[in-house]
Amino acid sequence: MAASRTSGRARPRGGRLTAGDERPSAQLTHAQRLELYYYMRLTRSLEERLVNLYRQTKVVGGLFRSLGQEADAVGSAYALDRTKGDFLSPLIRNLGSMLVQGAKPLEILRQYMAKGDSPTRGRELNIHFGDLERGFIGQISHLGDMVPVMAGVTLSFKMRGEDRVGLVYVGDGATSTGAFHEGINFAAVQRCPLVVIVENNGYAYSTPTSKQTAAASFADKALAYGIPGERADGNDVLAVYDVTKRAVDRARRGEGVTLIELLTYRRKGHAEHDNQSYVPPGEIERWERTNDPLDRYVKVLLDELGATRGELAAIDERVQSEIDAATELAEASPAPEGPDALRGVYADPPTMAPLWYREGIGSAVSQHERPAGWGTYHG
Amino acid sequence: MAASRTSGRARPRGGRLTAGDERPSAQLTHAQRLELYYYMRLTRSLEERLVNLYRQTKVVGGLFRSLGQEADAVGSAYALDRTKGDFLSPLIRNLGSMLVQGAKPLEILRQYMAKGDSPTRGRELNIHFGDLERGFIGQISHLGDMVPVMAGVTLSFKMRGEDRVGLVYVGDGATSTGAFHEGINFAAVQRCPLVVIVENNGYAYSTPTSKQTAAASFADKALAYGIPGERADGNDVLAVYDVTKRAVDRARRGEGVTLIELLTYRRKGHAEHDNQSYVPPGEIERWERTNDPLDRYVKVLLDELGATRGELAAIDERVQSEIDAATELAEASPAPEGPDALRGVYADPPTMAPLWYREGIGSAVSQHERPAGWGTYHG
Amino acid sequence: MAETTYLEAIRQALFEEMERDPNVFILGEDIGVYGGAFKVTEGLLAKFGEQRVIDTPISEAAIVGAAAGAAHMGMRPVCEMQFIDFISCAYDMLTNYVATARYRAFLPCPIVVRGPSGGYVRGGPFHSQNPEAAFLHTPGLKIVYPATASDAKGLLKAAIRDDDPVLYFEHKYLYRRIKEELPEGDHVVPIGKARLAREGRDLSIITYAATVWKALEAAEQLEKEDGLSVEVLDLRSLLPMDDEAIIATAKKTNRVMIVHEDTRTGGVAGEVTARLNEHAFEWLDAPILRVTAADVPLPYAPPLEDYVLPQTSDIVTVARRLAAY
Amino acid sequence: MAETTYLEAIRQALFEEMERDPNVFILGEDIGVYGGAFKVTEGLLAKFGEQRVIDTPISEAAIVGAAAGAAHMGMRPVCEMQFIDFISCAYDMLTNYVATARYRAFLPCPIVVRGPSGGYVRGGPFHSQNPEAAFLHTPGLKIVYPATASDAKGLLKAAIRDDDPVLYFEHKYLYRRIKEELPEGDHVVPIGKARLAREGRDLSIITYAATVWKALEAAEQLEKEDGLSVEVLDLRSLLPMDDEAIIATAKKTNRVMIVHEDTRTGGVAGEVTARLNEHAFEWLDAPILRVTAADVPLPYAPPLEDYVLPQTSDIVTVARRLAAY
Ligand SMILES: Cc1ncc(C[n+]2csc(CCOP(=O)(O)OP(=O)(O)O)c2C)c(N)n1
Ligand SMILES: Cc1ncc(C[n+]2csc(CCOP(=O)(O)OP(=O)(O)O)c2C)c(N)n1
Ligand SMILES: [Mg+2]
Ligand SMILES: [Mg+2]
Repeated sequence: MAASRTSGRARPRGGRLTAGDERPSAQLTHAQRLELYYYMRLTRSLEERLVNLYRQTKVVGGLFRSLGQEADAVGSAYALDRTKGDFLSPLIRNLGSMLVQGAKPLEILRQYMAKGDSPTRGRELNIHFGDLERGFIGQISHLGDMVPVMAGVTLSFKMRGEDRVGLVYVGDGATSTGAFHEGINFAAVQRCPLVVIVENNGYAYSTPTSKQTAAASFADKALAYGIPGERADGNDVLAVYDVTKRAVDRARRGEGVTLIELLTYRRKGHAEHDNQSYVPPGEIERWERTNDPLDRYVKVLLDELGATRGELAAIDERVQSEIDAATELAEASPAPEGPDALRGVYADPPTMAPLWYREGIGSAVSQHERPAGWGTYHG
Repeated sequence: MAASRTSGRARPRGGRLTAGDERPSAQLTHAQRLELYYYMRLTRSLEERLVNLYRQTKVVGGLFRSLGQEADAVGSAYALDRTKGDFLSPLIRNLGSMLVQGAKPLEILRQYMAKGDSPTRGRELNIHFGDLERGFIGQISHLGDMVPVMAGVTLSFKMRGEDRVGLVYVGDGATSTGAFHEGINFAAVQRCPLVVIVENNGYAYSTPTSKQTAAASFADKALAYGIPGERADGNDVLAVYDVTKRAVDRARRGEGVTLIELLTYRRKGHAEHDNQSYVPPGEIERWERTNDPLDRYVKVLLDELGATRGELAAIDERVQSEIDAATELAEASPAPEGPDALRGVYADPPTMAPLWYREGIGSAVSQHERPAGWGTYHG
Repeated sequence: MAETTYLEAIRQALFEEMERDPNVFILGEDIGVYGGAFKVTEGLLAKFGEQRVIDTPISEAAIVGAAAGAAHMGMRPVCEMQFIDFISCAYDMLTNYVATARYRAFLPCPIVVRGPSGGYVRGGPFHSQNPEAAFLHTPGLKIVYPATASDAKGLLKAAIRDDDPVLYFEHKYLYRRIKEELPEGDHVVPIGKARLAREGRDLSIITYAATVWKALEAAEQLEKEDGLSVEVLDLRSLLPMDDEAIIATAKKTNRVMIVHEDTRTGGVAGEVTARLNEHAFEWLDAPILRVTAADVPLPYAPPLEDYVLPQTSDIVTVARRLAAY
Repeated sequence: MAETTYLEAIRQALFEEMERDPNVFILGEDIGVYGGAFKVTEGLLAKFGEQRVIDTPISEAAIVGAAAGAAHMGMRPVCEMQFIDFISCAYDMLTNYVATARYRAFLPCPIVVRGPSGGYVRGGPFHSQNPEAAFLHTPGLKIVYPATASDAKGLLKAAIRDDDPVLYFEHKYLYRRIKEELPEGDHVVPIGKARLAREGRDLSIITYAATVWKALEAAEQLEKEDGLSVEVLDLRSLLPMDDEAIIATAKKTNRVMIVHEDTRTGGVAGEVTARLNEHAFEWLDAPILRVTAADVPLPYAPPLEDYVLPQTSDIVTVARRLAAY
């Protein structure tokens, strides 16, 4: 996989031509460049903290890492315009995207620890949560389903003439689902302002991409939907930003959907329990050594973009203290209370009635008081 | 749409290259060429007979026509090798394919009239039936579902090392379904000996292809699955035969799936009740006048392939008398008997018990004979 | 005033709600120029334009998913399934995404999914389904299934205004076969309330959709031939179910039968039986009896379909047994 | 002999059936090299090779559809859903294509679809589902849901040999928590027969899957603390359901409760109640009571999950009410 920093169309023949050589990242201010670093570092460090908590059995359920994919998540989300109300739908490895979009470490920690004051009040796992205000939407586990949903979100932007764009992520594995296909096709026909990013990290759980599709590249799938397809180095945060920004601009101009394939690599297992026995020896180490997105960006920042070691160290420190503070708060958070489980299934009724044998309320049995024995009762 | 008789790849970039210029139809014998004509004529005339029966209200339910698409159905099915046990899965407009594969007019007529001795004993509609012996499989209404099923049929050919090939049809509309996508992707990854034909007849019910997909051509979708994509004039029976035969040969050689787009046109409505008000004026007439597959083939047969008017007239006559004979038999066929509806839901039990109030059998009610009143009964 | 068919009542509801609320839009296959396979949406494109009457690709999961996404953003989408049988293709989207959106993510998801349902029309196994039981089991969804033109209109209007996702099943056998004068004005029928279709004293038939009419037919015959006074309760809403109404009728007549067109095992009748058993056990003078379709895919040929589906004569037979118990 | 876990029993069944019949093959996501998300298929790739242990793309509809196609041609495919929650993506394929294949087209369709089901494991709304009720309503399918290691093995072998499509739900909470000595030899448990898990005289608990163990726990407590003799019937097969067994236990104890982990409305308990009501009404000395999950999506945090799912103490509470009725 390419380690070069330039991005471009997978194949010149992939869909309609686009202006593929602009580098919007050249316009980023120094502060913004450092902010990219901040989010990448925050993603990595927060996950490392989660690993600690996981080992202390304070995390409920599995732990999913995006180690090595931070550039992909952060660079793409950063291309959205939060002031305009752009919207994204993250996946399990898009912690970085959510942070960019405004999710807080405290929220993430509370979610993973199933706390009562977590964003879902303990109802859903890990980073499965959203916020319409900040513009991200909670995924469900069923892969591919968020594509039709984001087609609808962006359809509403179009219908209302709003100047907003949506971004939806899918893994290489999720491209095989019917929902992905139906959703992207629907959005393409409707020319919804939507960017679809395929995060090609080499694996779906244990399944290598060669068993997921016979296509030469995921960007090639764009042609099937009559939309532009691009491909970029997912471990180069500026290349990711560039390719996504171009697609976002295109969407904002009313030119419809773009499919982007980001080439990256999942250095950890599917979840923390997965020992990656199926990975060829040396592959992980090679990516770690030669293609770590943070290492690479640090080098670019220092060598080409005039950042100083001091600036980066200060960010590292800030990240650490933010995580420490959030951890302390999160650990002190209360667990949810059982009966809260009955609230909010519906808007109306707002609460489900408790089961009669739980709350000692008027039970089915105690209501049996037919007055007139077995005769007919008119009442 | 192309009226030329040559076929070829939609775009040179569509998937892997294939030997696209062979014309296997050059190998067909005179008798085979006349047989192609026979099946096309049989398809058309049989449907015309069905229209008569429909108007006499002898057809139960809707009537679906393939007028103008006979070359597509017949030419493609003809490329299979029935002596080897090749297999196809037809759609509602593939009456011609089924006839080639061995379905009989009598069966079709009985199906449409919901007769008790029809192939499904009156359980299913129109041409929704199959026969494992002759190698065709009954579709269900849910579009796209036959693609995964045929992936499995052909997977079994591969697993058992059988020298057999499968062919599955989908409409332009059905390509939008999740099932189509999942099935063709699965087959492509498994390199199943499968040919997938997209019959692009311009419409899905009332929906033009422009609202079905933004792709420039359906053959382009092949690239998304890493398989060869070809496109041919679906109203030229020999071109259809050629393009299909090449794909069948490829599949038989173990080279996996091919996606073929056949360009044709649905001259009748979705079903007989549809008045086609959504069709631009003149479009139907133009296709009828300039691009009727039977007219075109007759001309080729007479002008280029040395057939005589007498030969064709004899076939027409044979077709007519076959249909007449079949109609007479079909009309005389009995309707199914109600209780047959309970048989064969399962292999075991072979029959569902009739509902108690129907057959006067031991009813729930009459079994209520608790001996000891309301005391406890130990028995 | 003129009488309005069940089908026309549905169109009226769509029309009025689209006029009332610019957030209401409709999407589905062939609903625009063509006006839908049954012409339910005829005229809506001309009136409301392509932005609000969207012809979609053949993608039920995308239709429902896109509706959900738009609903999160404040829209009120109404999805048409060309035949309700195809709702099965959106089963994941409905049960996992839509039904749980509010609960797990506090997302509003006010969508309506509607489509022609039911048999008695020689549609065969894939154009005659009654999918209500498959969804009854999904907290987060609401389900309605009107039997009259008035309810068809009023419940659709309620469904569109409801802040929860609603499956609205419409019976295609009733489309043009029944009509009535509709109440004037903004006619909304609350979700969750059953309708007493006929009062009676001797036994109760609890039912919904097309079999309401068969039950009424049977009731009349039983009155005439047997002097029996039969109550018919039309559930209308299946989720939530009107417990009060089913309990009241059971307590009143002490003999209950449940009639539905859907197959027997796992059908709605089981749930009704369980609830009555829990809440009115001692009032029951006889077992609750079910009249339903047989447990087979619905076959196409008229004698087969007639044999499988519940008929008026079945209701009469069972009612007589029940009355004599 | 050594004791075998529920999970190992499933693997043994797969292994033995693949050895016995070359037409048996398995397909699903990550079942090959990785051995499946729960390692149920570990070792099968090494033994049987890539042709018979197929890692598929993430495409549940294609997995089931392809299995059906291969089954028509004489194969005996066993599909794994990585979590049974994803079976919803194959809902159309299962209910429309697979379930009707024999009926409408005389096509043999002997497939098995299996996968880890059920809660009590902090899996949240999409890794804890019990989908049995959604399929109970589909003639043409068979459904089994074993509670013991012995049944896990014997029912899977029966399912693979069955000429009809079988949904085989396995409870992930039981995978490694229960074990027992398995019968030697070719251990096949017939589909359609319930298992008397405990004999009793005073009341009956009808249940299946993980709650069988909770019912047994409750029964013991009730015996010790209340001197009650509680019968526990493990349905094992939900479709077809063992009417004889449920009727027999109802007639014996005259007091029945039904326990399932699945949500209440539209769950299997309704069907059981309806059948008992039809066939044993006069033997019932008390209403049939249900202990089930509350009607909400299953939440993830332990206090929430525990609150929603049925617990042993619930069974005890309800049993006491039932006994005292
Ligand atoms: C429809 C569906 N089937 C199966 C699963 C189980 N599952 C969860 S994650 C996963 C692999 C996903 O791979 P990919 O899409 O490449 O994303 P990645 O984990 O690599 O980011 C699978 C099979 C699921 N969540 N949804
Ligand atoms: C999943 C699904 N959704 C909707 C339908 C209803 N329907 C039947 S045929 C049809 C149009 C099919 O168009 P196309 O695939 O182009 O085939 P054609 O009729 O043109 O041959 C539709 C929408 C269906 N059968 N299946
Ligand atoms: Mg991946
Ligand atoms: Mg078409």
